[in-house]
Amino acid sequence: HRNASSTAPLRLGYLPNITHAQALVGANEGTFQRHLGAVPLTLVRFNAGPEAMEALVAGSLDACYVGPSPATIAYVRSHGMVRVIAGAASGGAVLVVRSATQPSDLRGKKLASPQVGNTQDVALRHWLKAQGVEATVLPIANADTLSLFQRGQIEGAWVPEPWGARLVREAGGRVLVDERDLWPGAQFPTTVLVASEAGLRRRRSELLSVVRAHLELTRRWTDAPAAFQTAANDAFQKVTGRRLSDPVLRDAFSRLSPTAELMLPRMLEQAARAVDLGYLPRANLDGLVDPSLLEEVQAPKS
Amino acid sequence: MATLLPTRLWARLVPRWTLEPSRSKPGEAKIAVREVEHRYENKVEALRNISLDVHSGEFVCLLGPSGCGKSTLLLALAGALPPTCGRITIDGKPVKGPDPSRLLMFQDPALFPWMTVRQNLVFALRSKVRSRPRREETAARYVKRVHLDGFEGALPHQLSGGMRMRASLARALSMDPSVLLMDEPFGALDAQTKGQMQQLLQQVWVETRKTVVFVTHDVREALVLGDRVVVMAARPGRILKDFEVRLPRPRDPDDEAIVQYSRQIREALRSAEAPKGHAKDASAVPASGLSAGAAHPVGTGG
Amino acid sequence: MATLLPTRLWARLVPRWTLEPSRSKPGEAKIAVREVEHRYENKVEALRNISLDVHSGEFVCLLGPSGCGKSTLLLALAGALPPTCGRITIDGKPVKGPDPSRLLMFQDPALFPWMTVRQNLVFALRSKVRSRPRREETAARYVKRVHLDGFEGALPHQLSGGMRMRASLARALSMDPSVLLMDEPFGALDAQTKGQMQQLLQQVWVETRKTVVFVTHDVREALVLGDRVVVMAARPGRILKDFEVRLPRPRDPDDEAIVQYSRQIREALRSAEAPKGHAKDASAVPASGLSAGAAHPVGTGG
Amino acid sequence: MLFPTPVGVAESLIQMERDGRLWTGLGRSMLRLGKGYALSIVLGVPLGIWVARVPFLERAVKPVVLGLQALPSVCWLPLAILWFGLTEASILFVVVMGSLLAIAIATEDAVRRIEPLLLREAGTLGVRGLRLYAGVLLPGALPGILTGLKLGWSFAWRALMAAELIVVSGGLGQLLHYGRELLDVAQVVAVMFSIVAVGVTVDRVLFRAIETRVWRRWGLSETR
Amino acid sequence: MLFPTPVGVAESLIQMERDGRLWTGLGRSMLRLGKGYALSIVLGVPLGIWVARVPFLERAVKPVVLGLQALPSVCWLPLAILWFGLTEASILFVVVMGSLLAIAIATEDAVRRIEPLLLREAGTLGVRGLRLYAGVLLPGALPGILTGLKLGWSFAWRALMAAELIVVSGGLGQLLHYGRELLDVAQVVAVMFSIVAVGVTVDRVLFRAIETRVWRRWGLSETR
Ligand SMILES: Nc1ncnc2c1ncn2[C@@H]1O[C@H](COP(=O)(O)OP(=O)(O)OP(=O)(O)O)[C@@H](O)[C@H]1O
Ligand SMILES: Nc1ncnc2c1ncn2[C@@H]1O[C@H](COP(=O)(O)OP(=O)(O)OP(=O)(O)O)[C@@H](O)[C@H]1O
Ligand SMILES: [Mg+2]
Ligand SMILES: [Mg+2]
Repeated sequence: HRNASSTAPLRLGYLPNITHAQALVGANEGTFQRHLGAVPLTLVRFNAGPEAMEALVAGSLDACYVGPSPATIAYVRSHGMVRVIAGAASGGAVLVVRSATQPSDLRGKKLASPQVGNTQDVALRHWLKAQGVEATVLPIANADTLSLFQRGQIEGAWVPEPWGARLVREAGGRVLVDERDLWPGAQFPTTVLVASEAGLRRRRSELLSVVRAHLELTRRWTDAPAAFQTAANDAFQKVTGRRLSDPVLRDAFSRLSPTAELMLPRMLEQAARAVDLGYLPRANLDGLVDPSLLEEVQAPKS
Repeated sequence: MATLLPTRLWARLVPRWTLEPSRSKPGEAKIAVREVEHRYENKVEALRNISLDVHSGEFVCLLGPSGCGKSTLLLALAGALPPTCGRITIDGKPVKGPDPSRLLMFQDPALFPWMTVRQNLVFALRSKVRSRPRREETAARYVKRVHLDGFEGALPHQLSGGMRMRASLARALSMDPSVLLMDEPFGALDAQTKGQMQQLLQQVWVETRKTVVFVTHDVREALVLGDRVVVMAARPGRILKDFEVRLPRPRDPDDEAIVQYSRQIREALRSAEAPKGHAKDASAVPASGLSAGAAHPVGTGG
Repeated sequence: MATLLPTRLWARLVPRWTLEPSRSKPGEAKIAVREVEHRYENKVEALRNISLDVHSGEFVCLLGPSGCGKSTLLLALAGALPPTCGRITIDGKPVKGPDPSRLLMFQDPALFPWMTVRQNLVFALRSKVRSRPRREETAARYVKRVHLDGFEGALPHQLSGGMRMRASLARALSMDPSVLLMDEPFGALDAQTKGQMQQLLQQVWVETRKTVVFVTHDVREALVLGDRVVVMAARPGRILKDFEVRLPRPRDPDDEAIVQYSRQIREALRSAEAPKGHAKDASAVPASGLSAGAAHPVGTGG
Repeated sequence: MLFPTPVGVAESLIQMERDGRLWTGLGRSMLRLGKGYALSIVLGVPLGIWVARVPFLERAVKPVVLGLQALPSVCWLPLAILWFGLTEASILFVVVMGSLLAIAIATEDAVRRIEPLLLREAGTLGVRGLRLYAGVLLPGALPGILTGLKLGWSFAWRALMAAELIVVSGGLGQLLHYGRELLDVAQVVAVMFSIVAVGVTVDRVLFRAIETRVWRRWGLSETR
Repeated sequence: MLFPTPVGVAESLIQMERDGRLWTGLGRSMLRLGKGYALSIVLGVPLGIWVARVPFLERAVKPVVLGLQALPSVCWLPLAILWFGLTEASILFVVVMGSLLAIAIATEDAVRRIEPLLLREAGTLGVRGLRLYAGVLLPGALPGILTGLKLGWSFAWRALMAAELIVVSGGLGQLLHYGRELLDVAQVVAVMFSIVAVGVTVDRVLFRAIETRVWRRWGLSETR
């Protein structure tokens, strides 16, 4: 497909979470396709970030919405085969617990995170370490987390939205930690847009179209949050077959904000945490971010 | 008077010996077989109208060509096969099912291969002798009786065929059965070992005076071992003759008397087969050393 | 002149026959064995100083006790075993490696069990005969020659031992080898089948006049089949005598002449073994019918 | 605990049959299995024959094959996913690794057990090259190879189910997984029944029939 | 594609050895395996003997056992999770289902193959009840049971690895899973090596030693 790059579809991945709202809406409403024009688009859904990164590294994906931790891990492990090209969302991660009222109540309890090495997993483990609390962290798929939480088999879970809101509304959980409170300015990257290094070399123009679409969606979200929430819920229903109830939707979006900013320092901080947890070897992260596309698209048209 | 002289000398003095039919003995028989008949499901008449008394301490040999029902009769005595007709009592009690007081021995020594010789005896003795030291002591005694001392710790597969047979004999004797039933036990041994086993059995029997019913189709073996030789014929299986062997022990298969007796028995067998014309299925029965036409009778102890 | 009279009659007229040593024939030999010696790795001197000429169309029998190197010599002729010393040529060319023009046959018919008789022949013929119909036709012809017509479609395991041997012979003949090497091919057959196979082989040989080297330790077999009987002795393996058998065919193993000849050969064998005292390892060699001490020589065709 | 009722299981089975999920899943699984298994045979049988015939390969390849055989094939999955992503190729890879080695090992063993007389006979008859491989070595080893194929099948089947449960992407494994996710114990048990049915059918019907035919043709006793 | 370098794998192995993850994981896996396998033996051997001795059980239980044997044991996992949750019990259950049936089937077969002469002899010697089971049937079937135990072990091992990859909770399977999630191909391969090492050790060293001893004691030829 190397020489037929004009007809080969561009492959874009995302997770069916509210934290990937731009992807949900863009996929549902054809925003990406519109910007790509004649270039066909293949949208691929993943259950968790690391899986998506595997696909990106294995060459079956060109770009992807993902959390910053998997992106960083993939960058290091693949020796630079992925690049972060834009930010997408900030916030939207909470620790929901059944009964604990303070961190020390979690001592010796079972807590869930979506997947080893994903953004919430790093955040949870780092937080536990910082609090000096020893607890068992189990990587459990979000859907399982809900049922295990309901049945009382886990004490709590550090999850992205809408799962945090669902744990609260549908399983009677309490938000013990809103991750925004842990970062200065309540800003930290939750979702970023990454592209494969090979894609950046061979399909730069199509990736620029994707970034354009991404920026358009981000703007919509910023400008008209309520309408965008509804659009996101429509897309969510189409993908998962289930519609989020209004309270859950509002709750989820209340902790989440759109941003195309790359927030490199915060990402480096997150990477340092991953190194600290033994998920990553210490490595040079100079090439992790490639702001050139964002700059090119945002540059005032001449 | 005859028994006062050594057999060999006697044989030379009286050149022509003849066997005499058994006389009925006083007292109640140990084993009483009354008009027993047996038909297998395939309609083969294995036994017809068999009546036989065996007295306590007698050594009776059942002799006959292949297929004359020797094994069938022995199985019936052991209680392993209920005859279709007739009655069998031992010590006045009807035989019902197998019982350790009537041990059956076959060509195959049937030792438990994972136990040493000693363990084979001790294991069998467990149901008879309660105390462990007494079991060990009994086992050692019988191992010695069959001249296997030094091989107590050997496994069956480390022994020769003759030694295995001796171990099996020791095990049977150690159970102190009131009747010992043996079905061609030495049939699979080579000529020399067979001779040794016959000597051993004679010696052991002289010491213990068990009631023994011993099946063979080796005429000399029957004459060396038996107090009585019951000659049977086939189709239907029946008793032809019941001879008494009055020779001193230990007997030697090459004694002049035994050679003469065996000639007499062979004639009896031949006369039983020759005139009767209904040997239609003779070819179905494997040729036996006892059949009339064989050039070299096999029944000469080797 | 002798050959004009029927053998039996002749034997009666001239009561004492003696075999004569082979005379060297004119012309170049088909098979020429020159001062061949062979030692196995274990230092056994299987052949010492063997020289032998076999002319085209001759039927030569190698006769000798077990272990005299018959098989070794045959394997050397077949090219399956390079002798340690000496030279073997066939049609003037030195023997190097096996070749379908010199077929070797063993006791075991070595038919491919998953092929029918016909398929076995056709498969072998594939390397010789290009056209498929000609292969089928050749196969059918040779199956007929060994009187196996009607069994073309039978699988080897559905045939008797003799029939299998015939199928194997048909396969070998169908390959039209210039030399046929046979190592005790009838050694595993019962007496009757063996006799039939000898008759068949004679008949086939008379028709085809192949050069045959036939190993046996059955004296009568050698005399019935061979134009020449080469008598060998063991330790070291060497040629003792080379007799010519001038008797008309078909020959019968019970001919007076053959009986007398075999007596003569047996004497030769005995005299070769008896005086020499170095039979130290005699016990290691299985007793053979040809050894001097045996009461009943086995080598009488049964 | 959630217990399935026989009626519930039957209903679930009928439901899945009606809406086609059962057949789609079954078809998908069998297609994967078929591809992977065929690949295993195509690679494993020649590999086994070569290892048996070439002394160098025996020294170099056999220890590796025997060692890898000790690795549960599902353990290849993480590596496969790193290489191929969560794709069909990963599942196929695991299925192949599951059965390839078992087939190769059994084939090697079977070739070694071929009656040496037959090989010598083939040599004297001038059978060489491809004819030797296709006409003598392969059929000569066939009964043993069949045993290996059966074992390989069972490994491939196990590997496939494990892989489908982990990489949830169609197939019976996915139906099983979804049953669990939806807490639908009837569906879980119904799918398990279907899996048993497939396993029993292939093993008892297909392989039994082939084995019986081969054993009869080869003239081997059928005491197994 | 991510390819491991030998140095990277060695480093990863040393790293995991140093920080104790390898030993913790290995210990956890072996403990689970040990528990599940022991349970399988304790249940499977008597079950096999009973099925062989009681005609009713043969008719009623054997077809079920043979059918379930066709079910890859990992397929029990969804059901186990529904029953026991994502707990140790689920993994144990799968391990037991993996090996129990193989052990029971091999035991049944082995008991049936006991020399009938020995059974008759035991009968005439008056050996009955527990003495018959423990003194004759069990040792008489032991060589065959051992074969079953070996097979059962390999199934248990495979089931455990699959279960640990799905229910990520300690053990070598988790190390493998984490290696994959963190895209650490060196760790994945290092753990695979460890798994091979365990497999080869148990199979070639432990079972080989036991088998050799039993076969020698039982006086069986060691041609296998
Ligand atoms: N289980 C059986 N079923 C049917 N017929 C049998 C059975 N056992 C023996 N027979 C037949 O009963 C007849 C007597 O058999 P039996 O074994 O008692 O003879 P035998 O005298 O012991 O012979 P042998 O010397 O060969 O052991 C024979 O014709 C035999 O074929
Ligand atoms: N492969 C071998 N390695 C070592 N020694 C061998 C080998 N084959 C045969 N011999 C020895 O070489 C000698 C000749 O053996 P050969 O097989 O040629 O005898 P033979 O005449 O064919 O005997 P037989 O009649 O028993 O077949 C014997 O002493 C034998 O022990
Ligand atoms: Mg009998
Ligand atoms: Mg030979």
